[in-house]
Amino acid sequence: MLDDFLVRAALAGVGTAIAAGLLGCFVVWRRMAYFGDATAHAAVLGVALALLFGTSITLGVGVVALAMAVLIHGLSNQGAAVDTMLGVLAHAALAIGLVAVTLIPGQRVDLDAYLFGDVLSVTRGDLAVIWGGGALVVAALWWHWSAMLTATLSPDLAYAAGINPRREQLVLTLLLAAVVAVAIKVVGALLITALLIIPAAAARNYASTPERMAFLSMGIGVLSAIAGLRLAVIFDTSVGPMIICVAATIFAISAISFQLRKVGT
Amino acid sequence: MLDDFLVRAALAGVGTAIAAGLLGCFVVWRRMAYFGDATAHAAVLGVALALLFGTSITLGVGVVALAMAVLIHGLSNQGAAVDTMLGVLAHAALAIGLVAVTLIPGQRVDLDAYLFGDVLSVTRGDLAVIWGGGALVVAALWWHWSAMLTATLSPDLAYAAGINPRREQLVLTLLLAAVVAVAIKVVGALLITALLIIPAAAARNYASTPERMAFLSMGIGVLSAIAGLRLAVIFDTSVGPMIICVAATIFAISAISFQLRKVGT
Amino acid sequence: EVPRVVTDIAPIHSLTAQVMGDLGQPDVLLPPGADPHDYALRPSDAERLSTADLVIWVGESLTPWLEEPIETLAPQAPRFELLEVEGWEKLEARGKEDHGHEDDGHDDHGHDDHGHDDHDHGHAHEHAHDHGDYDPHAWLDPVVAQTWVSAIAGELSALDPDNAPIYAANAKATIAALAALETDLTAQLADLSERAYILPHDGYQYFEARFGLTAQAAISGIDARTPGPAQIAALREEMAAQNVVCVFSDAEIGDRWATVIIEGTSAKTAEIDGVGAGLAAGPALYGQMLERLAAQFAGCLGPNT
Amino acid sequence: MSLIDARHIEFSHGGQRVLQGVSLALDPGEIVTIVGPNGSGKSTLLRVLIGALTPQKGAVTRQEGLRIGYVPQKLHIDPTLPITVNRFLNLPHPVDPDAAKEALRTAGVAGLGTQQMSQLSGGQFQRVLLARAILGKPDILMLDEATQGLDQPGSAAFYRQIEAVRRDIGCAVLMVSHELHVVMSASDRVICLNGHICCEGTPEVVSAAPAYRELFGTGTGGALALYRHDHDHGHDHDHHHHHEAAE
Amino acid sequence: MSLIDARHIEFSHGGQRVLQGVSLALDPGEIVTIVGPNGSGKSTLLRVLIGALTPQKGAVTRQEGLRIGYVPQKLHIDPTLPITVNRFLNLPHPVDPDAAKEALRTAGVAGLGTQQMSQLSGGQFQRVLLARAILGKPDILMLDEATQGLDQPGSAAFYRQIEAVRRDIGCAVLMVSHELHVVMSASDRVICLNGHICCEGTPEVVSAAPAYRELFGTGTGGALALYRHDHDHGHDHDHHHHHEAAE
Ligand SMILES: Nc1ncnc2c1ncn2[C@@H]1O[C@H](COP(=O)(O)OP(=O)(O)OP(=O)(O)O)[C@@H](O)[C@H]1O
Ligand SMILES: Nc1ncnc2c1ncn2[C@@H]1O[C@H](COP(=O)(O)OP(=O)(O)OP(=O)(O)O)[C@@H](O)[C@H]1O
Ligand SMILES: [Mg+2]
Ligand SMILES: [Mg+2]
Ligand SMILES: [Zn+2]
Repeated sequence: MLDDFLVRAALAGVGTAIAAGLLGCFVVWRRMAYFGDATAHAAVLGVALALLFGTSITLGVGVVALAMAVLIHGLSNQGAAVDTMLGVLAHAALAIGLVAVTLIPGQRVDLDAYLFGDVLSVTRGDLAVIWGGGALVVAALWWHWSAMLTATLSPDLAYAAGINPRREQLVLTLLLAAVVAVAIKVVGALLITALLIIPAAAARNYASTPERMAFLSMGIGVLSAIAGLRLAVIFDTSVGPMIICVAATIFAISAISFQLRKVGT
Repeated sequence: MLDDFLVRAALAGVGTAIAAGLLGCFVVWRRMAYFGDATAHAAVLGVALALLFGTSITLGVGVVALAMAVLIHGLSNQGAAVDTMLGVLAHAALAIGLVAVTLIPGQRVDLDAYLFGDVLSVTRGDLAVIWGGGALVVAALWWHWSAMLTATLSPDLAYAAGINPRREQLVLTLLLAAVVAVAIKVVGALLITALLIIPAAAARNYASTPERMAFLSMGIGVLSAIAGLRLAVIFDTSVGPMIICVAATIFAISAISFQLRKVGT
Repeated sequence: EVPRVVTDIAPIHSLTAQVMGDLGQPDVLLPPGADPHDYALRPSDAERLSTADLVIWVGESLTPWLEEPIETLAPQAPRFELLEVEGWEKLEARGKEDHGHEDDGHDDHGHDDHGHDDHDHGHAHEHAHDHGDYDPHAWLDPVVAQTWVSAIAGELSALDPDNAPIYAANAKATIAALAALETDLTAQLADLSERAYILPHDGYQYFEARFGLTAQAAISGIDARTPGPAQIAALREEMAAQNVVCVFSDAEIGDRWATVIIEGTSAKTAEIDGVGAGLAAGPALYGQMLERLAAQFAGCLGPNT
Repeated sequence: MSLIDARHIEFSHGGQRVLQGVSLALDPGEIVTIVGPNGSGKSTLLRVLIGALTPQKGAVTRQEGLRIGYVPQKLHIDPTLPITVNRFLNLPHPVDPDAAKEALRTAGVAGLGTQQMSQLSGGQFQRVLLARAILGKPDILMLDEATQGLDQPGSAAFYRQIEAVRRDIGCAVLMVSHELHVVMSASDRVICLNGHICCEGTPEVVSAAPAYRELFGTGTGGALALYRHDHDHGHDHDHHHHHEAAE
Repeated sequence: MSLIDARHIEFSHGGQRVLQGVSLALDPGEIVTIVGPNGSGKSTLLRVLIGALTPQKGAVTRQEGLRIGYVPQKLHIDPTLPITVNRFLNLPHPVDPDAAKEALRTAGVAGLGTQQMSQLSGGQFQRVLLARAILGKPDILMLDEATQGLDQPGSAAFYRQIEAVRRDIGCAVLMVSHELHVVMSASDRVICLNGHICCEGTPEVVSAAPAYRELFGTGTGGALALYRHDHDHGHDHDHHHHHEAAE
């Protein structure tokens, strides 16, 4: 079954969508939309550095994404608007990556595969990484759910309950780095954030509790991955952007029907 | 003097930096960092549509950016988190643009110029657009400053003062669309937001009033544009990303020195 | 059984189609005119790769992004890399810094030492697998193309021995046509060797070497990367110092750079194409493309009217 | 003529009807207080009056050029927006620096002009909001639980100031408060709101109205009165003896 | 043994020293109230005690496994996070549904279990915060102006509940309040804070202390007392006659 590249692509998409859909809720709640961008763009820098120093690209991406996660964690300590801080880091990482790429002598770098994703040439090894990473993310979220939720609501309430919100944030940060590393093959550095926030935002309108929102978001992500792949095959377009287009359509439908329902009552 | 492409590039950079630096403050205050992304990414869609329908690219970009601005304005009406909404729109626009590009039959599109900017080939006409647009933005901000600031602080306080915060937001939205149209040539769709938020974020630490922050931000933007161009010439790298790298460096210095000073006292 | 063949770019597809003749239609991944340096795979491409019996491509140094997809999507198909074919003279990549003032020695090497007919002398390729050092745009030399056509026929015959005679006959006819084409173009471009011009990206070396043309410089290197400001400034100086009559653009490097570079000079700009933009994919494409390329050079470099 | 005139206002949050058939007019120089239990729509009504919410039915007429000084119940200033107390007082219209200084002094936050808004304590913040509302020389002051978080001297000073402001600039005051017996005595008119207007009139009339007594009991001492009855350890507080338990 | 023990705490916000040499220990079952003017560091002290702020000097020792029920002075719940009142009560640890229902009823927001937190009125929100703090069966309740925004019956019920909770689950209570004469009588111990601890002791001791009188005047009636003196139109409020003007 895994011989079929479409099956591999679908599995990769679904695995990524599950992890991203769950984690995306926290990204939306904590207004960390730029977090995905920052880490994902750092991945571009990782590619550039790996090529510059002639090391493995996976290593480069991993190290830089992790470094970015830790940096973000350290900076958000300062209490300054996490949002802006992340925006700065996200774009700085992208800019530095782009400059570094032009400084690499000799061999041309094909950034597009990293920027826009390349789910069609997913290997069995990639699949193992994606599902392994996804399982890790789901397990960690399961374990930390209540604590993270409390820390998200109010750090002070968390402290009072004996939860260290700083630690929860670090876990979240590391998980997001893992999702980015996993998702870059599927939708590319520029659209990872989309996979994180669009399903969550679409789920928002129809959820009354955090848990329902998380499950809905996961479902919408999976649906987008499968339908996006299908549509990409039909119209013969790039897969990553098409997955995001489907998610965006679901979001639009959710937003419009919610409005209509609201007006109706 | 305008014969020298480097002089033209510098002028384009400075003009854009002034408008972006000023407006960027509102983007940071209102947590609209994604606004720039949304409108800028819409520009990519504009390019794709223009090519698809064989119309002028400037027209395509203009129309789509404007449509996006109005859409955002309409949606933010709903009171839902503007931030998330913008994130969704930003990535959806990019994804749709990327899909549309692959649907264009025959002719291949050189997206890179729109994604990463192309300040070296700025023409006299481009310069006129940039400085015209920049002047418009500065004038409109001058005129609306107090009202916008009040609306940013609290829509309710604005209503009570007879200011319609919805109108102020619309103005802001349109101005941002103008800045995006102006800046796309200089730093490209992917990095416009960086030019908006990084100087403003760097200025934040050293400003005690909104006005000082705006002026500082403008100054940092201009400095980044000039120094970035100079460094790009020295190292022969792309200009847009280099401008952002300089701005990010200034941000880093500002953040670090602020921390040190804080610890010192 | 005639193998299902997938090729990378339109010119290679054209050559392969000529060799296969009526036996079958090869597939092509990049549509004519697509930038080989920068392309994203679509599902139909993946489909073609996954059902291929043979993949013919120029090589990794032209399309580094294709390496991995071929490996994962077409593990079943033998890969035939044309840059690995023996029996033709590889030209070393001209670095960006080799252009401009100090590149004379290099050009001498390219044109005088390896002028016309010495392409088939035996040459030990010490760096045969080190693609980065060689210019991969070799299909633009119709003489190299002749070598490749023989090699393609050989590869097809190995996979499909039953039809070997047909492949051989088709290859022979193709080679003859390519030889005639070369003769025509040589005559057409004969008087232009003294004209100075600037290339959009350094991807036309084989064509130039074959027909005695000499680029003064190129806006971008062999990989069609976006140029930096220092490069543009250097080219503007070059325009003034040398008598450059034409600055070309191509699909990989848009015409906006040419416009900046010729500003204030009397030089012209024109578009050139080495990947068959706008032509219908098929056996005829290769010849049409080279003829058009020659006409594009002749048009811009020819005497001012 | 009334400064502001709201007629038959109906407003729903989502599907939930919060205000129904509320009519209210405010004359110059009046002090009107809205009382009502939590969630009865007081803040919603104020936001309808300033134009921040559009009622589903009914209409609000404001006098041409009406200046409103508004103190919201909740205000969250984003720390990314650097703004000193002084700059805040000058929004949206510049005010006389001496007047600003005087206003801060009156509000009891004299030294804080150059401090950042986001670094004020809860009570300091509330005092600055008040100072700003009064500085604009409003025709109407609208105060949504303006004394919340204020310490007692601050709260006392606040009620004195309301009177003074009315005297000096002649503005009308519309306030929401839970400090029943204070506002009762400080107001010309009291409106008891619970989705609709249950009763309305002079403090004497309202405190005697059955609807009011049903909501708040007969004692205006409320919490205090009640607490006294349950716990009686010490202190020479001999007041409230005539109050009955509320709720 | 004390539940929580803070010694010689010093804390600065930026360059500004907010707390200095503050020591405080809380024993099981005690009701302690912190009073002090706006900006005197009360909220800061509470946040130091729960561990949200790290003091520059001094140390806080909490008993192993101490459960704290905390009601912050300000809490802003982002509307992107959908959370019903019921779900909120179950954070971070699940509670018994019946207990939750009962807690909401006691807090006077019985019907609101399925409403979104971000759609509550100011007072409703405050009541839910309280219910949550008590539901966790805390060893200490820390309440930062917990009655702000509450209507009077709600406020009265609140003080009754504090007593009841102490009786039922035996927890200690540390609260901040500006309702001086109420808390005075409700507390076992009062701490008067103004950057440092000015005075401390039983309500009787504190209200007689010169430092306290300097801050709040001799009248515990505060605003009310004062207001009475300035304005005397109507109402048969004969109490407060013995109070002097505050501030
Ligand atoms: N984030 C902050 N940054 C800087 N200074 C702050 C910050 N928060 C509070 N302050 C300052 O610290 C001092 C104490 O504040 P705190 O909130 O502890 O006062 P409080 O006693 O709770 O006052 P209130 O009764 O008004 O709530 C005040 O002067 C305030 O201006
Ligand atoms: N944004 C909102 N969405 C939905 N319902 C809301 C919203 N804001 C308030 N409500 C509901 O509307 C009703 C009235 O709220 P409002 O804030 O006007 O009450 P209030 O009288 O000011 O109460 P309080 O004394 O507690 O401040 C409440 O039941 C509340 O739950
Ligand atoms: Mg209210
Ligand atoms: Mg406080
Ligand atoms: Zn090329």
